Amino acid sequence: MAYHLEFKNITKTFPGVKALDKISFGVNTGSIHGLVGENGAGKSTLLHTLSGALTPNQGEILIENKTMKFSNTKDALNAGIAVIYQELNLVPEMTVAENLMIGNYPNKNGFVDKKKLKEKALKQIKMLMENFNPKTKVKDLSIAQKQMIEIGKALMQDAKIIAFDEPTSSLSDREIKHLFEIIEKLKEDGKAIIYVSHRMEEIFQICDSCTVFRDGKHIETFRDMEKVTHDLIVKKMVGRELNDIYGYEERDKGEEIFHIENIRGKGVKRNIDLTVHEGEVVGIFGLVGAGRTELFKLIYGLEKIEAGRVEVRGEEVSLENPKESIRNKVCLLPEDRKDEGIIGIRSVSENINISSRRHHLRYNFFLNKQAEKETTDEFIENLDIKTPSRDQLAVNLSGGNQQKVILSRWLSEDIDVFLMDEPTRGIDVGAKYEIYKIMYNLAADGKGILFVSSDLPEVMGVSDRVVVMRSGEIIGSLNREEFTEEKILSMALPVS
Amino acid sequence: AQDVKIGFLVKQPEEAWFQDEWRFAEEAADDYGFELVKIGGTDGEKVLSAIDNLASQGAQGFIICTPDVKLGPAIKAKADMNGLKVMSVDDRFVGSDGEPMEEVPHMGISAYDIGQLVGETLVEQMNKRDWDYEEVGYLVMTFDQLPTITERTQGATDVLMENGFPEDQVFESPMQTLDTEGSFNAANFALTKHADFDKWIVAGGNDSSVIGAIRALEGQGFGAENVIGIGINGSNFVVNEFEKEEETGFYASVKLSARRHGYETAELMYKWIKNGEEPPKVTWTTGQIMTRDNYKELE
Amino acid sequence: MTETTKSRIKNLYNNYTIILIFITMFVLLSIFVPYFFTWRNMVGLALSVVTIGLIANTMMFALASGDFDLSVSSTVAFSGITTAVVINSTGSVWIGIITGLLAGVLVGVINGFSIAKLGLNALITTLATQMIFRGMAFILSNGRAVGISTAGFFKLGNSMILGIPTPIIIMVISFIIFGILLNNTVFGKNTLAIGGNTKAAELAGINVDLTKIIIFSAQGFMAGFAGVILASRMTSGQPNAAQGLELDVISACVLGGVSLNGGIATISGVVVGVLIMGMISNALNLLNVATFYQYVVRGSVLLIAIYLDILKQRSK
Amino acid sequence: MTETTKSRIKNLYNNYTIILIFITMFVLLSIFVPYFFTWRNMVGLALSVVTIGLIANTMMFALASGDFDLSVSSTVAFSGITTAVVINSTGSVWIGIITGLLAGVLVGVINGFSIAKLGLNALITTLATQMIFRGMAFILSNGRAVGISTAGFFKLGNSMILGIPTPIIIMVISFIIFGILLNNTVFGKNTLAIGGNTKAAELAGINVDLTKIIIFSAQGFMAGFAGVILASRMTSGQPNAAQGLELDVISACVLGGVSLNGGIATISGVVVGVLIMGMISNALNLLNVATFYQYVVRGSVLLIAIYLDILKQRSK
Ligand SMILES: Nc1ncnc2c1ncn2[C@@H]1O[C@H](COP(=O)(O)OP(=O)(O)OP(=O)(O)O)[C@@H](O)[C@H]1O
Ligand SMILES: Nc1ncnc2c1ncn2[C@@H]1O[C@H](COP(=O)(O)OP(=O)(O)OP(=O)(O)O)[C@@H](O)[C@H]1O
Ligand SMILES: O[C@@H]1[C@@H](O)[C@@H](O)CO[C@H]1O
Ligand SMILES: [Mg+2]
Ligand SMILES: [Mg+2]
Repeated sequence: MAYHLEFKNITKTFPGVKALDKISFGVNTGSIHGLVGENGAGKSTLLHTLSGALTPNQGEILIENKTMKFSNTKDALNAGIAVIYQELNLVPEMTVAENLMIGNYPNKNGFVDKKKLKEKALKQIKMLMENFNPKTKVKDLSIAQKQMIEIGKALMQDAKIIAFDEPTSSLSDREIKHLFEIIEKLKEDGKAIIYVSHRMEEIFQICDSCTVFRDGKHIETFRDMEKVTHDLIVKKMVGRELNDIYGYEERDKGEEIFHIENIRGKGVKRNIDLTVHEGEVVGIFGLVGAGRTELFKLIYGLEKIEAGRVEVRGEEVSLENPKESIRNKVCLLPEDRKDEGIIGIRSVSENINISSRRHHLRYNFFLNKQAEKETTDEFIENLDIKTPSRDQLAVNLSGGNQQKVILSRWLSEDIDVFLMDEPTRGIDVGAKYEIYKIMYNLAADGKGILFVSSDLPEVMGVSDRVVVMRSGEIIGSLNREEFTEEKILSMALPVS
Repeated sequence: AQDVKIGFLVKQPEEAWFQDEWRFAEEAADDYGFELVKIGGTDGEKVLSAIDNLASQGAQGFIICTPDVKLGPAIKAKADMNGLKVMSVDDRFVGSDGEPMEEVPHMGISAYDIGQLVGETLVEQMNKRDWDYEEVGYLVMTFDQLPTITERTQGATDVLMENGFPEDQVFESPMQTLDTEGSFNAANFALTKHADFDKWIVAGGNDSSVIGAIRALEGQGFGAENVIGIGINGSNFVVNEFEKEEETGFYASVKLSARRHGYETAELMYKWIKNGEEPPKVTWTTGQIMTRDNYKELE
Repeated sequence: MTETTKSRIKNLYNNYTIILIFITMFVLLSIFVPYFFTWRNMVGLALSVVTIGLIANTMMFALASGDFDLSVSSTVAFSGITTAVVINSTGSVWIGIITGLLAGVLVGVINGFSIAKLGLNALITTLATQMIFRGMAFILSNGRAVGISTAGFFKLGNSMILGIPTPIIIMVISFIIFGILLNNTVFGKNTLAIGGNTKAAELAGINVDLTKIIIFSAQGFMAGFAGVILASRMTSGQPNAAQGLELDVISACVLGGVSLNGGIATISGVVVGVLIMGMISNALNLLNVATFYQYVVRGSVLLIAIYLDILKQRSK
Repeated sequence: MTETTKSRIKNLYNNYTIILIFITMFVLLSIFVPYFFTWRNMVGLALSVVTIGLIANTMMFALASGDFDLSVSSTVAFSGITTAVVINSTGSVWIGIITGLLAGVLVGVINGFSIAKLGLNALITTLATQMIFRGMAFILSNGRAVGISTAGFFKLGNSMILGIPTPIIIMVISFIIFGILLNNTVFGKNTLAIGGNTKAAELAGINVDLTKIIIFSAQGFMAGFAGVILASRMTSGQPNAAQGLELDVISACVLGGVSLNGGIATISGVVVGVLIMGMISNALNLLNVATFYQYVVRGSVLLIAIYLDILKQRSK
């Protein structure tokens, strides 16, 4: 049987990495084809070859049995291919409307037709079920909103083949629901759709077929989702059995380790009292814009605190800036990995040692390069970071592996309180499982963990206690034995 | 009657020479009670806007040392358009036909003549010291980017050749910048290539382009007894050299009369405006050799 | 005051601080500096920024696309000399002007091609072409100004239209054209997109290389044009002309809010930036401030202007 | 050849193309240019790059942290003048030198504070301080070279150590110190991290503002130091010294692989960049190339060098 879109023996190598190894599979029109695999399995790389952003070393892409040659993205766009990339590719200083139609402005003889631009933008925004002003600058939007623009931009192309690379990793439930409605409609319109996600339930919810990658190789394509189970796919992805991915472990609660009281500041209004004990994993749940990220930024010293106090191990500390916070053994894993987490053009090793290197200086001044190497190698090994070498530039790692690098940064020094903002965003099941294990181990060592997640099952699966935020305030807190999905949601949803 | 206001535009306001001209012009302003407006015009465009600026503030005339003599017609036209009297100082305007613009009064020094004075003094000193020309290397610190400088160095070189100085001992050393460091580096190349001379003479377009070469020579162990360097302008550099306890290879400088160029031009312009007395078409001033012995009197 | 008026004023304030700074400066200078606010001086002021102004148009595009151009100063000299030499040898004003403009475009094409196609660093490339074409100007002219004998050529720079010198009219028209180009055309939007996020622009199918080559060629053209006008005003081509001009032009743009990192530019900002630079020099000369102190004052005013401009971003 | 040796050579080639370009140039010049490879010329060459070399050290840090410094040229002049004036008025060489260095640091602190704390644009800020301190140098010296009468001061610039002029020794030591600072200290790594991603560096606990202030102060110090040495070599402080130097220094750094966007720098690259710049001038002069053609050749060599360097990135 011939497919609308077909990959044949696609191979792509980077220095030291075989990102794709003879990948072959096909996608039908009017269907949604899932693509799953661990971080670094090669999913995004495949989509880059599809969009003409990368040229494969070998193999070919066929549309309707015709071999396509894309030497740049323009060729692919002209062939009716639209890709929503995993990373945002927006121009922050330009407006929503301009971003939606970038590279493709309605014009008369080169003059932009501003009226038409606005009309088309409004139509598209409506289609996305959003309600922002087309004249808003993209830099003023939240991540979720930016993601929706990214999606809208690709859909403006009116393509026949549409690929989504982890579109939901920064969306809230509301937007996810909208997105799925849109995708279903595209399917009805006869588009061929590729859908990449680490969220297994999504794959089952919307996909008609699905392909599993591991280490750049095609493992298996399932043509009928009715006939596969969640566990089977996970097994194919990670190469081993993984039953309960949360693997929650009971722990003893120790002394109070972190306490905040009456914190107020940008985006955080009132009732912010919160205590974390040694050995405790506390999840913070809330809808987008609830102020969770801003709360973390306040207590980490990135934004100015207007009022309130912070205590670490019973002592009041002033967390004026991140440096102070780290000295007081509080660290933050930022939500925005690319812009706030990694230093892309520096190596894995430098990214890991950036803060902890001060603990093993020679003569209190010179770097101890041997120690830094050892630290790096230890974490590459322990956290299973996929990188050809410790000198690889961080920007070349897959998203999940970048997250592990940032985690290693803090694990390599003695930190008591971990603030983790969406620590598993964009991370594969296997790695998620490992990150949960790291969280439990840290807790078992007597550390305190405060983590934000928009993934309700995850929050419930991992936390000892869940704190719910809504529009800048803490609504309440529920212990593990008390919480249910309904209770948490009812606290998080706006009161009408 | 309206107060007299006179502009004084110079091409290199940072240079000591022009500072002096300005200072002396200021004296004339005090003596005669007119207002002097000093503006730097480092290139053609700046000069043209400076003239506009003068016109705006109601000046009646200006004196100018132009950054390029070929700007003459443009400056003259601009002045006429604005109803300003104009007089050139130091460097004389050249018309589009390549001839000096007689219609603009001028007080100046002939660059080539000054250079010749440098050459004559070098010859005189070599003879006085009984130097054998065959043992002497001649460093000419050239700077082709500025025509006046080229004329000066050419003047010096021509005199030497006329007096039988061997042509193959003339070492042109092009400077990349017209300051001491530029001169230092340029001289070093010549010294590297011609390490076999016992004695050196140095000429350049101004004082700083000779001083750098003197420093480079000192670096190779040449001092007052086997170097004769002669600069132009008689600026502070020279005074500093002469005030050093030990003699250096910097023997002399051609002292130009900044007083005459500054004071007299301003005076002439004032009288022209006030009484309608036209200045003489051209006045040539001369340079004087300034050495350790006479520098105090010449100040 | 209604809410919207308030917010409109606030918006105006936020986006146009530099314009407000300009207006304030202008009013203060008009009041306190004698002769400043006279017709004659206004014309003189405008004439004094013609070269910077013409080139700032395209420099704005170069900066907006995330690049840099240091070669403009030499281009002005090179095309001025070329024009002069060609007019003198052919006797034709038109052939001279066209050759001069082509000389400018040549520099621009070399820059654009090297930067876009060969991927060379813009700073070094344009510094290199700055040297090369300053050298060419010297070689062509043998280091001396080249006087032009065909008087017809001087009209371009010295005639008047409705009592306003032609160069000023040309500058104003150029601001309008490039303003429209930036705000109302696909080309302008693409330029801003490239500067704002090159990768996003590329992925969206914008021909980044071609856009850059066009920008640099236009830059060369405008610098060449400025060179021709300057030669006409000075009735000669000058090999030493416009030295150091590139930093003045870039400063004017940055002062006008153009981001050195690309992606942000407005024509109104650039116009105001150019005017502020010219106004400072003008007022200092009218006030007869001594040359040495002019350096200090000009530097300080520049500092204060960007400081006031940053305050707005704080207040946001 | 074993695999590892091969890959090592390949690695060497990839990371150090500019060094290979330098070595090739050096060998060719030694063979073909008379007097080039002589002891005397080597010393002359090294001396000619002392000022650029000293300042390139800290410029490398400024660029690595993502900033820019145009004020160094004026700092050289300002501190040279200050030293001369103070030595003449106090009679003490030491007080003079220290005041000169402090003058340099003053400029650096002003730059650093304005950029880090007030958040001003680095290009405009340092262009403004460039003007201000050039003006200060003129004012302090009244526009004239300030001769120094205390002969003891001349030792710094004119003495020899083991047959090598002291300034060269100082430059070499400075390369070693700043090389170690960049590669082997937290400060160096923090600088690169800030240039790589300022926000991420801040979140990782780096005090960004302080680091920047230190970098600019060090820059001021080194420019001041270069000014003091220059004054000693020339036996006077000169108000118009070092004009245009800033672009030479930045070019040397960029040629040596320092990224203008920050985050990437190596000391070996910078050393080689400085030497290439010096070598080109040196060889052209030895070859007696006419001044005007030197501009063209220097520009072209610069272009070719960065082109060869980019070829490696293509081959990767
Ligand atoms: N530009 C590059 N240079 C070097 N290696 C790269 C580059 N881009 C990707 N890689 C490597 O190729 C492999 C595949 O990466 P890819 O981004 O396709 O993974 P992915 O399946 O999308 O992972 P994730 O789920 O984390 O997004 C990884 O090992 C990655 O480190
Ligand atoms: N509906 C909205 N419209 C405009 N801006 C919003 C909206 N929701 C959130 N924001 C902005 O986006 C940012 C999101 O807030 P914050 O990140 O603190 O929320 P969060 O609870 O962490 O949500 P997220 O899941 O996005 O991380 C804030 O700056 C907020 O002002
Ligand atoms: O440039 C020179 C200047 O240095 C002074 O000597 C006077 O004449 C000018 O031509
Ligand atoms: Mg991916
Ligand atoms: Mg958040």
